[in-house]
Amino acid sequence: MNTPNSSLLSIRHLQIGFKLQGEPLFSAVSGVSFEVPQRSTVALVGESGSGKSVTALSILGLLPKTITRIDPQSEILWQGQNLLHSTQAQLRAVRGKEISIIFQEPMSSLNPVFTVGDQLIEGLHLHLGLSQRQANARAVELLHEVGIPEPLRRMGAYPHQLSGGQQQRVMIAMAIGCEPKLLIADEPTTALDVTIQRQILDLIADLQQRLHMSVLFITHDLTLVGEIADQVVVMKSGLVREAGLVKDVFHAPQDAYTRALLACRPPLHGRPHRLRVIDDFMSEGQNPVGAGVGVGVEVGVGVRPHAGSDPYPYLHPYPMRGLTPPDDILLDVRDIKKDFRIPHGLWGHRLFHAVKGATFQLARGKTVGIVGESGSGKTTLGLVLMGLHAANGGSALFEGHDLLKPLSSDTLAMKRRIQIVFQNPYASLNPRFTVEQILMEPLMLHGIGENAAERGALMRQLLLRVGLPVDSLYRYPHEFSGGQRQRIAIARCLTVKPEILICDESVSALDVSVQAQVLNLLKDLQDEFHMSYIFISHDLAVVRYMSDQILVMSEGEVVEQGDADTVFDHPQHAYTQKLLAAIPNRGQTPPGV
Amino acid sequence: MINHMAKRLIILLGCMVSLAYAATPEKVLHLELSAAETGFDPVATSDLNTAAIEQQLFEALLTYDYLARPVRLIPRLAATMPVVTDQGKTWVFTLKKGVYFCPDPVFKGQLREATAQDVVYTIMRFMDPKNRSPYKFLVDGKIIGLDELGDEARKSGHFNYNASIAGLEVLDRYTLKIRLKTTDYNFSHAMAQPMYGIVAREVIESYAGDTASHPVGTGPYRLGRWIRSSLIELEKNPNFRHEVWDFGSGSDPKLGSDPKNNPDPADARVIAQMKGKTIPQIDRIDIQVIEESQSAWLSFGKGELDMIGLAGQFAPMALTGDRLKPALIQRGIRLDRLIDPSIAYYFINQQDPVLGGMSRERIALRRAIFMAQNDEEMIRVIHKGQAFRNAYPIPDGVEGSDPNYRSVLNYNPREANHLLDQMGYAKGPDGYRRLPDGKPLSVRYTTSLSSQDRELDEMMKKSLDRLSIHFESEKLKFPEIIKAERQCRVQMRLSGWIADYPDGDNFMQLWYGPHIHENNGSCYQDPVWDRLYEKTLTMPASLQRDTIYRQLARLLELNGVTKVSTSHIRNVLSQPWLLGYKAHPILPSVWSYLDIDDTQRPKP
Amino acid sequence: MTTTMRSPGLWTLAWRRLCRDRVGMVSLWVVLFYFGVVLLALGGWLAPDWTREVGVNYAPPTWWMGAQESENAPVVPTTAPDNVAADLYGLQDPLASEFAAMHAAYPNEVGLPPEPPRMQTLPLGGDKWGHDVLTKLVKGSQTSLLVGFVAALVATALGTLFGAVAGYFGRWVDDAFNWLYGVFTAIPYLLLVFAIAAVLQQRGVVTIILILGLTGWTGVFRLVRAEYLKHKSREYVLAAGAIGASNMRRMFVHILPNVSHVILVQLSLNVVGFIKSEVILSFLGFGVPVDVVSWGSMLNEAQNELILGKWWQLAAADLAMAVLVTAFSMLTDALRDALDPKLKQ
Amino acid sequence: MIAYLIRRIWQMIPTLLGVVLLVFFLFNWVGGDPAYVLAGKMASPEDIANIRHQLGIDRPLWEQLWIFIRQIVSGDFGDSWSTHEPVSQIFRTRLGPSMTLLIPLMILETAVAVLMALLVSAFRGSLLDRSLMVASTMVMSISLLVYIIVGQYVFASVLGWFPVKGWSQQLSQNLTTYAVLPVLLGLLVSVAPSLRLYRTFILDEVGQDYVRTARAKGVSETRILWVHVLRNAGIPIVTNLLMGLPALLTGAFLLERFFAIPGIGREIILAVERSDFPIIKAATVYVAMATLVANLLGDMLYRVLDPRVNLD
Repeated sequence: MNTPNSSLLSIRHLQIGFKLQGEPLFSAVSGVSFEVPQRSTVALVGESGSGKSVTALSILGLLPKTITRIDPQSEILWQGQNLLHSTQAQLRAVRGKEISIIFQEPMSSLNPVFTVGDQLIEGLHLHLGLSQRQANARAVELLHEVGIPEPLRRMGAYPHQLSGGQQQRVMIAMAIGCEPKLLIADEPTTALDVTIQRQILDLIADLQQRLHMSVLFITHDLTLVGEIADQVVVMKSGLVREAGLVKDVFHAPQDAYTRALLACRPPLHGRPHRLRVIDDFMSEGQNPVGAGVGVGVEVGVGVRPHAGSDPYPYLHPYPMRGLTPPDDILLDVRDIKKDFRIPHGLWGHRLFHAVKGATFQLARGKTVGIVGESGSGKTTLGLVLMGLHAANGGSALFEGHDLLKPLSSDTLAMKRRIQIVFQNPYASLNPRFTVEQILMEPLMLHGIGENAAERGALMRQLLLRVGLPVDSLYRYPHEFSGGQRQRIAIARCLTVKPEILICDESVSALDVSVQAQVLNLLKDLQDEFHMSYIFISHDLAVVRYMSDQILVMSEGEVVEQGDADTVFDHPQHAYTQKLLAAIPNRGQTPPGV
Repeated sequence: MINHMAKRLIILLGCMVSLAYAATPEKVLHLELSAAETGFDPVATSDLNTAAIEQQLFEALLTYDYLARPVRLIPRLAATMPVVTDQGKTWVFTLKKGVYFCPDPVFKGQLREATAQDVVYTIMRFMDPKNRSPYKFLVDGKIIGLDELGDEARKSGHFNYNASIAGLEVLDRYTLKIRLKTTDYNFSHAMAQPMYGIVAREVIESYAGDTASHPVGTGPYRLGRWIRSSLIELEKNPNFRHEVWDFGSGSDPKLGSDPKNNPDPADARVIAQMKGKTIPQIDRIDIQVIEESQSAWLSFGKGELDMIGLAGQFAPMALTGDRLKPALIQRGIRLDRLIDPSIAYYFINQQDPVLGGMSRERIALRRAIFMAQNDEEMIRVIHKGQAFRNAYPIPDGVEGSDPNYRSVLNYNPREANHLLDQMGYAKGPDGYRRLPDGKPLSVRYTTSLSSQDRELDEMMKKSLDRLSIHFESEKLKFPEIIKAERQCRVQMRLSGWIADYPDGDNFMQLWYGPHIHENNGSCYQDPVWDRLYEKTLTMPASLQRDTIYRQLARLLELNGVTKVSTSHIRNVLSQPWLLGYKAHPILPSVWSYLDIDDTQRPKP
Repeated sequence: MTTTMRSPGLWTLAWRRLCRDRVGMVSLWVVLFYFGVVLLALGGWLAPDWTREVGVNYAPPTWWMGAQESENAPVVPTTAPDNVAADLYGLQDPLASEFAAMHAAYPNEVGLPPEPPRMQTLPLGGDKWGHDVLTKLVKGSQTSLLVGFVAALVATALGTLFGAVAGYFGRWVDDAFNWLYGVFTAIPYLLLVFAIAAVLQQRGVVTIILILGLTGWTGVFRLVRAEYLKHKSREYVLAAGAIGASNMRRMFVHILPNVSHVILVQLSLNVVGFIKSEVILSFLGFGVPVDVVSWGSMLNEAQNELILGKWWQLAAADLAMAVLVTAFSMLTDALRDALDPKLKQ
Repeated sequence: MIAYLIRRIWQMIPTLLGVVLLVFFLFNWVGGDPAYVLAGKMASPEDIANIRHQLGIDRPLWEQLWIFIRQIVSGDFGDSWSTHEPVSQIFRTRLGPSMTLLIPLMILETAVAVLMALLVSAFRGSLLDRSLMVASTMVMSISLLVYIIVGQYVFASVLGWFPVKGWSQQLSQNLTTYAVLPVLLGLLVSVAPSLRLYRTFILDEVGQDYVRTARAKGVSETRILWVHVLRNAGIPIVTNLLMGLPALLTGAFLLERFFAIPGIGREIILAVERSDFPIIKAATVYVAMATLVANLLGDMLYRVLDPRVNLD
């Protein structure tokens, strides 16, 4: 029997926990209820660890059976049938036929050793019982429908021969193969570049209309929600904080956490002095339930905004950023080139020009932002400046010394004054070192501080400065959250008091709320130590917030260069314009603020 | 109608005949070899297994009587025994007529008769340096003119087979005169070795380089299918002359040497089974190479093998003491026991700086070491009772042996220790004896890598522990042991020697001074001993020679040169369906004198 | 500043996971028991002298019902024939005076010294000489474990060192080591063993360890090189480079601890492998010398005894080895699961 | 593909050269001197010198090395010193029995190991998984030597199911009677390590995302295991299998020795015991070449099976 208010899928007090051998039951979802009406798009929003993916996967029973414990009263009703209690056979009949799903990592979600055609046909065979010829024709039709060029030729291609965007399109084609009533999209565009992200979102919206199906869209990026969803469900630590129509929730967020989420994103227009952090909102409402260490939300112990500032400083316009003449130039980079040799043919090899020439000046206390899509050469440029890659041309003068020349005798002193913070917080710290050992190493190498006591004091002071408790000296990296680990990485750089800090996508891997805290920390450090940053990222909003000058790179070339505000407000180069246009709901100012 | 009936009758008769013919199944003898054969060119043969096969493929001038004990030479290719004149310097052989080589494409279908010229060619081949023959020593330096031909060949690189020399003279198609440089009564034994089987010149020259896989002889069998070091099949030689089995009964070794009044009871059975049958009775011999004695023993138990030489460690399985176990007797299995014409003897290198030398302290040390060897324990534990204490260098069944010789080096640890104390070999701080001048003393014992030799190491360690002398083990591969021995680098070893021919001289030459760097492993050079030995060379086997041999043996013991420890007992088990088998001490194989009674073979 | 409790590092976490794995713990206890036995044997408190002959030849185990009817050749004390009265055939005995003095000094010493009494049956039976199989088993485990462990250490150390240098530096260094790896793996194992054994000439436990060590490093090399290739471009290594850590420091202070779990697993696999290879080496004649006993030498000795119905030495040695190898292999599995848990689910 | 092939073959030459040099100097320097045993019981020093000259071992080392290299190129290693049989013929005749023993052993081992690995992965973590793994470890822990001794005694002799030894010319008879027991005993020891290895390959694949996608498509568990997982896990299994072949060639010497099977392993032991240098040299070169070719084939197969790897 169909439920009265014609909702397609209804989830009632869903409770899911994971029981790892020997560890206490870890509850991921503790009582979630929401409905997915017919022919509408519901967005499930929350930060990492909020339980949104677990909820989505539980619908089709894709959670690892051995360790999943689902509360008996939880109900996932699909056309009157509780999917949690249905048999394997019943579940298989629903999967792919009535409900289908697409995932975040398209590359690894496709079977690498089967052609695109085979994987498409498999679903059709299974559910629609089409003959080989019919299935083949239908598959080509599907590829065409999802916008893959020359579908016939692509049938025989293997997943690794397609680009990220095309792979996601194939996933979508596979999902809609049997014209399901519900499509679950688990962060389908997170791993893609912003331009391709735009195309995928348009495709999903178009398909949703044409195939009269509902979409359950899971994401952590609020800006997306505004554009594509009818309803939104905000989740945090396994609980639904708020649910309702998009326009209601966006304009009048009831829950403090929702408001905080909306505000944390750096706005595209105007540049607040400091970003709002969860704390600013939470201190008004009651303390959020279940905020343990290691769960997305950051407990900023001991961090007080800079003394003397008013509670909502973010609103005052900040003095115009950009290169002002009197600043003294710290680093003068001229026409840096970097090529990679790729073996090709019998003995020869062809050159891949990663960086085709970049020229810019970095002033003391200022930040140069480098933005571009993946593969544009921005990271290579950073690593070349750090000396981790040998340059193939150009020069980088730093107080008269050329960083690119092979390292001369006083290299150790030079090395000290330029440091780097990497992207992946989980990989940039040696898992087998305690924080104390991580910080002690640079001090020992460069002979900073005469004895252990002095070094100990220095370390404790640095930890406080980056907002970490002093006792974290004796703990291992795996006990900290992503944000805390980046703080440790920054502390490690500060031990040698560098003058230039290269931030290579340093915040891209963090949740929005945590991102804000780290960005604020970087800005405070810049003001206090007059360090200059080279800020590399694909996230335009973040780059705009941080940088005085901006370089836009595409395929190894600097296509546009100039003061941050001029480049964002009046982009000259077509590529920059395309990049800016691709940013979701670029038009409205952040509502509800 | 009738011729129709007749026709069908004839056909019926035809099948009956063919059926009958098929009814007498091929007689097959299944045997095993414990080590892989090398190749079937008699001149290149050195190991016993290959010699056993060549004994059936080729025929030498003489051979040994099948049943006579002690062994007695009888003519094989020769019509009669050789006429020996001029104190054993001139030998005249006359060949049997009508002896043909087995068929081979080289003869292009004609029958090829063996002639005296073939004998000359066969003997000459041993001196050709290209053949590098291991058994050259039987004719080396003996036949007049032959050594010169060998030297020429070494210089020119080509042996002149057409040369006629004084030592080898063909009197007519079937008679040959051989003149020797010095008297040598044992030359007849040389002419009975399987390696001296007659070969045809044209065969050797046409298969040059691959003679090992094309044996063409006059023997009762010829080579059939051959998978190297795995399976050798011998088939009846169609051209073999008509020979009848009519050996007389031999004497019972325990009762005396005269076959007339005390015939060996076992011979009666063999004679009854075989007398009058044409040789050979068995159609095909199927020989398998099995290195692991366990596999061989198990397959004999299952009836897959008709005959097996019992390896030492399996003796307790088959025998209690020296008789067959009741279970095997019940299955009709027969046991043949004979004393191997071989000796196992300890020797100490006389030129060794630590143990060598003729001073009284050194002699006492060596004799003490010999007296610490517990021969009974070795016989009981290692040889599982299949050996017996024999202290005389010449074993039983060989001309010149002395069964009631009593040794002065028997196992007596107490006397050995007293002797060492008396001679000043005091014990050092570590409880081990040192040389009188205080320098360290240890005995380096050389053995091969096999598991059997590991047991010898354990025995020697126990013996030396009794005297509290340091034991040092040197493990080498067999070729290296021989090399070290030849270069007098082996300090002490338990060596063995199997009779090439049943005469005492084959054993006594092991301690002859000039044979150092050859097979005088103990590198013993004693003028007294050598002069006595050279005297025996000029004598035929006689009581006078035996007395000198006894002096030579006693000298070896008194000077602490060697201690002869044991002689092995060879046990051969044969299945009930094997007829006419009696173990022979010298002949490597007697297969052509056997027969198979398939009725007693168990149905597979 | 009060230092709070030192928090559990990766190793302690791994240890906790291991403790929860029942099979892992049982096998750990078994392995520790063996090591205990070996230490006691090394110290000489356990099975001090296995070469003493306590039992009759092939003494059957006491608990075996078939003990009575197994007929052992009765040990008949042989009388030593008098060595003096033999006929000298007219020759002079150079030591005549010594023998005469000896007989004067010890007139009543005739025949052999009395043999110490031998036991008819032994707890785990006796071997051909009458040594007690139980003591041989204990001493054997000491040698086998020692050989297995030290050889594994040598092989793993070599493999790790080569693998690290090849994986980290790459280019021609990598090619050189790959060439060496290629040569060592191309030669048939059998011939390599013979060649190295022949080169080392003297037989001894050290020779066996070197043979196994020099042929066993290839397995570890391949894995460690792959790990280093993977880790050398990881961000924590680049970061260490950025703050000025030298190549050596990056290789051995940073990367090595992070690949140590692979090395540890390979080490225990090698131990198991080498204990089994020692048996084969004994069969080929390169086993332990005669005054040392190992499982390999016992198995080879017992090889022919089974046919004669003397099965206890074979059973004892084989069982002891089987239990240890199984326990060690299960421990390795548990260790591998504990060290990188992602493989588990 | 051709470029890759040529480059790989070109890389094989230094390795082969390394093998040749290692074998030559190791065995020459220490390989023992066969002249003494070949000279027979009563040989005089001149005889031994003559033999050394015949065998060419009295010539200077580098000349012997040059002869050795020429032999490798021509493939003719002369005759064996002890049996005078041409070495190439020895290997031709011994390859058959070795292969008759090893190919079935390899096929059976892989089939059993893969099946059990799939079974174990389907029920990973369950009692069946643990008990099967413990059982296979126990079976693996007993030395092959013990299996042969007991196996031959019990199955061949006491129970009489198989012949104790023997080898015939017809392949069919070998496969049905003679090779059965050795293959079964060899299997006991070799299945367990393969099972453990294949289990990790399969478990790696089971955790991948594409399995979750397949499951989301409604594909049944068995089909996932057999089609998706096995096809991916098959790549390392096949390449691993191929590279293990040459090691097997000489590894089965115990089986060949006890069951009197005229294989290559047994021949090598015989040659080493007799210090028969030509056979040792030839064996090493042949097996080394076989290993290199097997590795190359393994790599090529890997590139063919795994579309991700480009075939430049």
